Amino acid sequence: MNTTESKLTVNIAGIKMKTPVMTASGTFGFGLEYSDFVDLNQIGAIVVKGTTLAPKIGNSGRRIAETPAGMMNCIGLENPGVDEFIAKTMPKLAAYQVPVIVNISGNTAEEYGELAARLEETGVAGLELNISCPNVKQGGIAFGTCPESAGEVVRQVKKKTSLPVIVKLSPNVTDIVLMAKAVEAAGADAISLINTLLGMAIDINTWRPVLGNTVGGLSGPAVKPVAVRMVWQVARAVNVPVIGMGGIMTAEDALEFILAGASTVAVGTANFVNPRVAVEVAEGIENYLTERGLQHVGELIGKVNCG
Amino acid sequence: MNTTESKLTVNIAGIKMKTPVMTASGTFGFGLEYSDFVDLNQIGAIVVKGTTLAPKIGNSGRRIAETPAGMMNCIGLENPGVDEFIAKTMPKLAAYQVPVIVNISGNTAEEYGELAARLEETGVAGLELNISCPNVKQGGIAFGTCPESAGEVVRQVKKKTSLPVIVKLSPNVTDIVLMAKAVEAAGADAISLINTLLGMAIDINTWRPVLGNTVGGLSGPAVKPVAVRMVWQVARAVNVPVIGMGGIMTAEDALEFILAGASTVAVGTANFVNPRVAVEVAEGIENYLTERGLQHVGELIGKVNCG
Amino acid sequence: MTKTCAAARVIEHSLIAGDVWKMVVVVPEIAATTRPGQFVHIRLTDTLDPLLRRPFSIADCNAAQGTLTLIYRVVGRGTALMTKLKPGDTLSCMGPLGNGFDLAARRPLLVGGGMGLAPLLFLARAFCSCPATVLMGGRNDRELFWPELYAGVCQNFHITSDDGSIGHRGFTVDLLPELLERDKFDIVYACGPHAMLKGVAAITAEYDVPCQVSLEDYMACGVGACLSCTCASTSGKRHKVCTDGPVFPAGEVVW
Amino acid sequence: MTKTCAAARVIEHSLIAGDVWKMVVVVPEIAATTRPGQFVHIRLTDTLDPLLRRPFSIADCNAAQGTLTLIYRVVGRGTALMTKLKPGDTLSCMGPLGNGFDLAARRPLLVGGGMGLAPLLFLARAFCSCPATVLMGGRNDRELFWPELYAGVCQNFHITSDDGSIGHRGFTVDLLPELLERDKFDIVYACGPHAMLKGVAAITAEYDVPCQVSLEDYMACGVGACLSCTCASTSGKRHKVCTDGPVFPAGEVVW
Ligand SMILES: Cc1cc2nc3c(=O)[nH]c(=O)nc-3n(C[C@H](O)[C@H](O)[C@H](O)COP(=O)(O)OP(=O)(O)OC[C@H]3O[C@@H](n4cnc5c(N)ncnc54)[C@H](O)[C@@H]3O)c2cc1C
Ligand SMILES: Cc1cc2nc3c(=O)[nH]c(=O)nc-3n(C[C@H](O)[C@H](O)[C@H](O)COP(=O)(O)OP(=O)(O)OC[C@H]3O[C@@H](n4cnc5c(N)ncnc54)[C@H](O)[C@@H]3O)c2cc1C
Ligand SMILES: Cc1cc2nc3c(=O)[nH]c(=O)nc-3n(C[C@H](O)[C@H](O)[C@H](O)COP(=O)(O)O)c2cc1C
Ligand SMILES: Cc1cc2nc3c(=O)[nH]c(=O)nc-3n(C[C@H](O)[C@H](O)[C@H](O)COP(=O)(O)O)c2cc1C
Ligand code: FES
Ligand code: FES
Repeated sequence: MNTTESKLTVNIAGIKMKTPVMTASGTFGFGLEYSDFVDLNQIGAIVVKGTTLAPKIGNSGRRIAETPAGMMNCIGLENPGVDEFIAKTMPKLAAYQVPVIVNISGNTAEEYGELAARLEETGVAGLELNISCPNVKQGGIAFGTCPESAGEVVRQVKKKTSLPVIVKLSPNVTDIVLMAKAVEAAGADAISLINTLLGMAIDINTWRPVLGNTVGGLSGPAVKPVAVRMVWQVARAVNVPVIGMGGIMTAEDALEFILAGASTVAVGTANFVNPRVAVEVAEGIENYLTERGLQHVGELIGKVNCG
Repeated sequence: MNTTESKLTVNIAGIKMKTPVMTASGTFGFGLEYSDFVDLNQIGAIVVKGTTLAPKIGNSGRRIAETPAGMMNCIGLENPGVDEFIAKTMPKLAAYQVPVIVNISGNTAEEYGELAARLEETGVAGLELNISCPNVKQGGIAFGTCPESAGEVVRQVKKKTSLPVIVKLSPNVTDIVLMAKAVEAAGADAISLINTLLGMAIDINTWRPVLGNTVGGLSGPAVKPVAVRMVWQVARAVNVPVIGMGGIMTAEDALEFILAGASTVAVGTANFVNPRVAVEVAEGIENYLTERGLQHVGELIGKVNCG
Repeated sequence: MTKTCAAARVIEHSLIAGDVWKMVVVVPEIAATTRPGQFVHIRLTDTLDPLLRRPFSIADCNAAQGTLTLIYRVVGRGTALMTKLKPGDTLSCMGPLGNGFDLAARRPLLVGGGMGLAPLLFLARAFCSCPATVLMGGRNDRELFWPELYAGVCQNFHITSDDGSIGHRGFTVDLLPELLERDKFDIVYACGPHAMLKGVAAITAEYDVPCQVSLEDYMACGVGACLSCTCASTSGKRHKVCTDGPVFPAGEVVW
Repeated sequence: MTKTCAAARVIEHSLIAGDVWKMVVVVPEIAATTRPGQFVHIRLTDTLDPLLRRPFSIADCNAAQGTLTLIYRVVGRGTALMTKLKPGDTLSCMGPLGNGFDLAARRPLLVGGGMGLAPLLFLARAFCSCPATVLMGGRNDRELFWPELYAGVCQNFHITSDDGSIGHRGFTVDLLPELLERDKFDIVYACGPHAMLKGVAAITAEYDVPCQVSLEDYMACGVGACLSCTCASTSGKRHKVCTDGPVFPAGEVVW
């Protein structure tokens, strides 16, 4: 291991990453779509598109809308189902050394457990439980706003898997710390946040919602202040590592999350703008460490001084 | 009354306004600060800076930070106190015909009642209860996230005043409809939303929060999708009029809120960017009505078709 | 065919009609492998507003000179900002994206409406040995610039306009049956408004002529990763307009 | 003295040193009533990022020609964007804002550090009949452009630099006691970094010379409405830097 690697190498809940910069679920496909643009092996970890037991066709109508310094989406978890992912996609990803984390969604706590069971021994490095998708009617966000149901999802999954379990929280709650503590108590190995904020846009010419699903999830730089605040609140309150995301476009943005308490970060919407962003953010973090004579990114985690 | 006026004239909970465009509390001072730039009489209503019983000096340290398509503030309700407002400011505002609404904050439900009592018979057109300020330690947002306490604040105020009572909701909640219904049941005459989203920014050079109060309230175009969504949810759920705000910069933005269900709108952060924005937004709404052959802005309220 | 993200330098940029601009950029990495029907996804500014890239068809490509031509209409904030670019300025360009047209044709008919004529221009040039016939439609004679742009490329034009101010009055599809009856086209390529494409698909099906349509959709990533542009296909399989398309056999599209 | 918000047209714009630019704009409505020490609040672009206006001191004003001069250092995104403005471009300008300096002086000493020398330049010009003495400080000789800018306005310079590469080595305040002893100044005007102003305030108090300081703070509205720039004063009253200031009697500031 050379010094470059050691400055950035991190280990989150047993998932070893070359850099602390991951890609956020739903914004980087299965990674392969971006392989022409960026060396996937230089990415900390790829979190693949939200996956469900049965294939899903997602929402109809328009699925994205640009907003000031952000975007909204209502993809609605379109995905080919976990079995096709295991049979067709995972073998291709296995050609890379990058850890693959599967983001899973179910309608019931048991479905999450079942998904976890199927993904055991498939070469994936970890699971991310999406209990916070605003774009599906059943499940999803309901689990993400109720501490008890969220805990139950985590327990069902932990029963069925030996993989590290990351729980992804919704920002659409009054008390994010309550949610974080509930999933930690239920056995979460790490917590990722934030998922998208629930938003809406209306076309003033047609008097109809811009998005096919009426509402959608807001992401991108616009939400960064909310995300940094929640990462800060949660990181102080729990003992498991926190994966920070929400509007990261640059290394400076990522450093804010790390100082707030994130052990690693994920880039989402930024991939659409700059397909090399995950690697460039990692490079920027490394430069920052070098300029300040710091040995390891870990020296920054949670170091914001609010005194 | 000429036709121009009649297209835009609205009456919210007994407050008669020349246009449906108000200024949001804390972003237009006491109105007088902007009198060089804009004819205050052409504004629907001026909601003055958050006012408390005793004078407050607000938070120390840096109080604002720009964010992508938005800003954060942690003013901390600096104000000269309600008595000085009544003695010194209100007489000056009385020289104008514009309705003046006082935004009030207390540490206890009783303090809100006391504030309301003092503002009776002072010439103000209405009260806006700020139960959602994220920038003060006591009270404020606590009332804004708990339906019972919010209801209690409203009841205390209604006991003490004959003025129309608008309740301003915080967006930092899981279920905005629950909050809206609670304050409606307690007697609110109108509901305004949204106040700011709680956010944070960190200076990566000093490793300290950018804002003096660590966290601050996010406003501006960045939050518009969240605001439109909440106005839409609330307007469908309550019978009292809704005042929509959050990121409005243009007439098009305002029309989104009105189609979502807002009876009037308020411009906040936009005043800092364009001191004439309240009047220009009203003009833009009027043009929109004229172009479409509509007689009155009321024909647009809540007309978004999500079918 | 490797996709890249590269800096493109503007060398020509001018208003060619009402609100339509033509821009030529130098970006050899992309021009080297671009085929008709493909598109680029461009980032206009460094600011965060507007945030997303914008997709534009490649209206012409000169691999030797490393240039791409875009022809675009100003419709919103992104395209309005685009008009401010001056020769020498650079923009970020991802491409070549999408599948492109299948060029195996001997007697092609190109049917285009509005800005749909942009990708067909590059396609028409690809058929220099077996010149293409073009059926073009627009709202009125202010869209007259298209015949001029096509003039150097092919000879057989048929023009329609909604108001009759140029060519035949009516929609593009009104003229299509006549053309298909008169000539033995072995393929129809179509690009334009959804309603037009739907009409072309129906008529070509009726006349049993193969037809390829180029679709548009709202796109975030442009590379198949975000699923904002997917659509159902007659085969039941889900299609991504950005990678499985934008060109599809008309019969595979669920209209 | 009415404040307005008007379009200002750039007529001159150039880099005058490392990262410092000088911009001259025509905005007669504002130039007509501007006094030294006041500032303008400008909007750079129409996009929503950056969103807020940026405050800049008026470094010179010519009411007859309707021009204002701004001298600014590139420190962040807003000022970086500002450098792209070309003659003929317009920006939105609110002004004149703030109170300005009290000009009742017969032997003024101007003490400026870094960009604090911008407003003092306009002030120095106002004292043409009783020429001002200027004590200027900067980090190094790369800030040498200030003496040049002041050359046409006043004769008495004293220069310090942190590294001694120009003038006296040391901070501005190190030289101040000597100057105050040597000459009988009836007022000191100071603008620059907080630490410098604090030092100047202490020394002038010691020598019992009246002193006015010009402060900076983060500003949203610039007109006293948002309370982002308020500070405590020795009188107990709360001050707004944008309207009660930016110029304050040094004795009123809580350092
Ligand atoms: C594959 C493809 C090829 C295209 N080729 C051309 C071309 O050659 N010439 C041309 O003039 N236009 C073309 N378009 C349409 C062009 O992308 C839009 O006009 C442009 O994105 C509008 O951007 P704006 O910022 O001006 O509009 P805004 O309305 O401000 O855009 C807001 C958002 O909506 C998206 N959007 C708006 N209109 C469209 C649209 N019609 N299709 C897809 N996304 C849209 C934007 O990309 C952006 O994300 C093409 C679209 C696609 C998908
Ligand atoms: C009354 C007044 C007069 C000024 N006069 C001058 C001048 O003549 N020349 C000059 O070079 N600079 C001057 N400044 C400072 C100037 O306003 C900032 O350098 C500028 O706003 C930075 O903008 P930015 O977008 O480049 O920086 P960013 O860091 O991107 O700005 C982010 C936010 O912080 C604010 N900000 C950053 N630095 C400062 C600062 N030092 N003071 C106040 N707000 C700041 C910006 O206005 C913006 O809201 C003055 C400031 C004030 C308050
Ligand atoms: C188009 C799109 C699709 C997304 N799909 C998922 C998903 O399937 N599962 C999930 O947990 N989060 C999903 N997200 C949320 C992101 O993973 C991320 O939490 C959010 O976008 C905030 O990060 P950003 O601002 O960097 O994009 C999606 C986001 C976008 C923009
Ligand atoms: C500087 C500033 C001060 C504010 N002060 C108050 C206040 O005193 N009381 C209140 O209810 N809301 C206050 N707000 C919130 C605004 O009234 C408004 O609800 C919010 O900013 C969203 O609207 P906008 O995005 O148009 O600014 C303040 C907002 C800003 C930016
Ligand atoms: S645009 Fe992202 S999948 Fe097509
Ligand atoms: S900047 Fe708003 S009060 Fe001074």
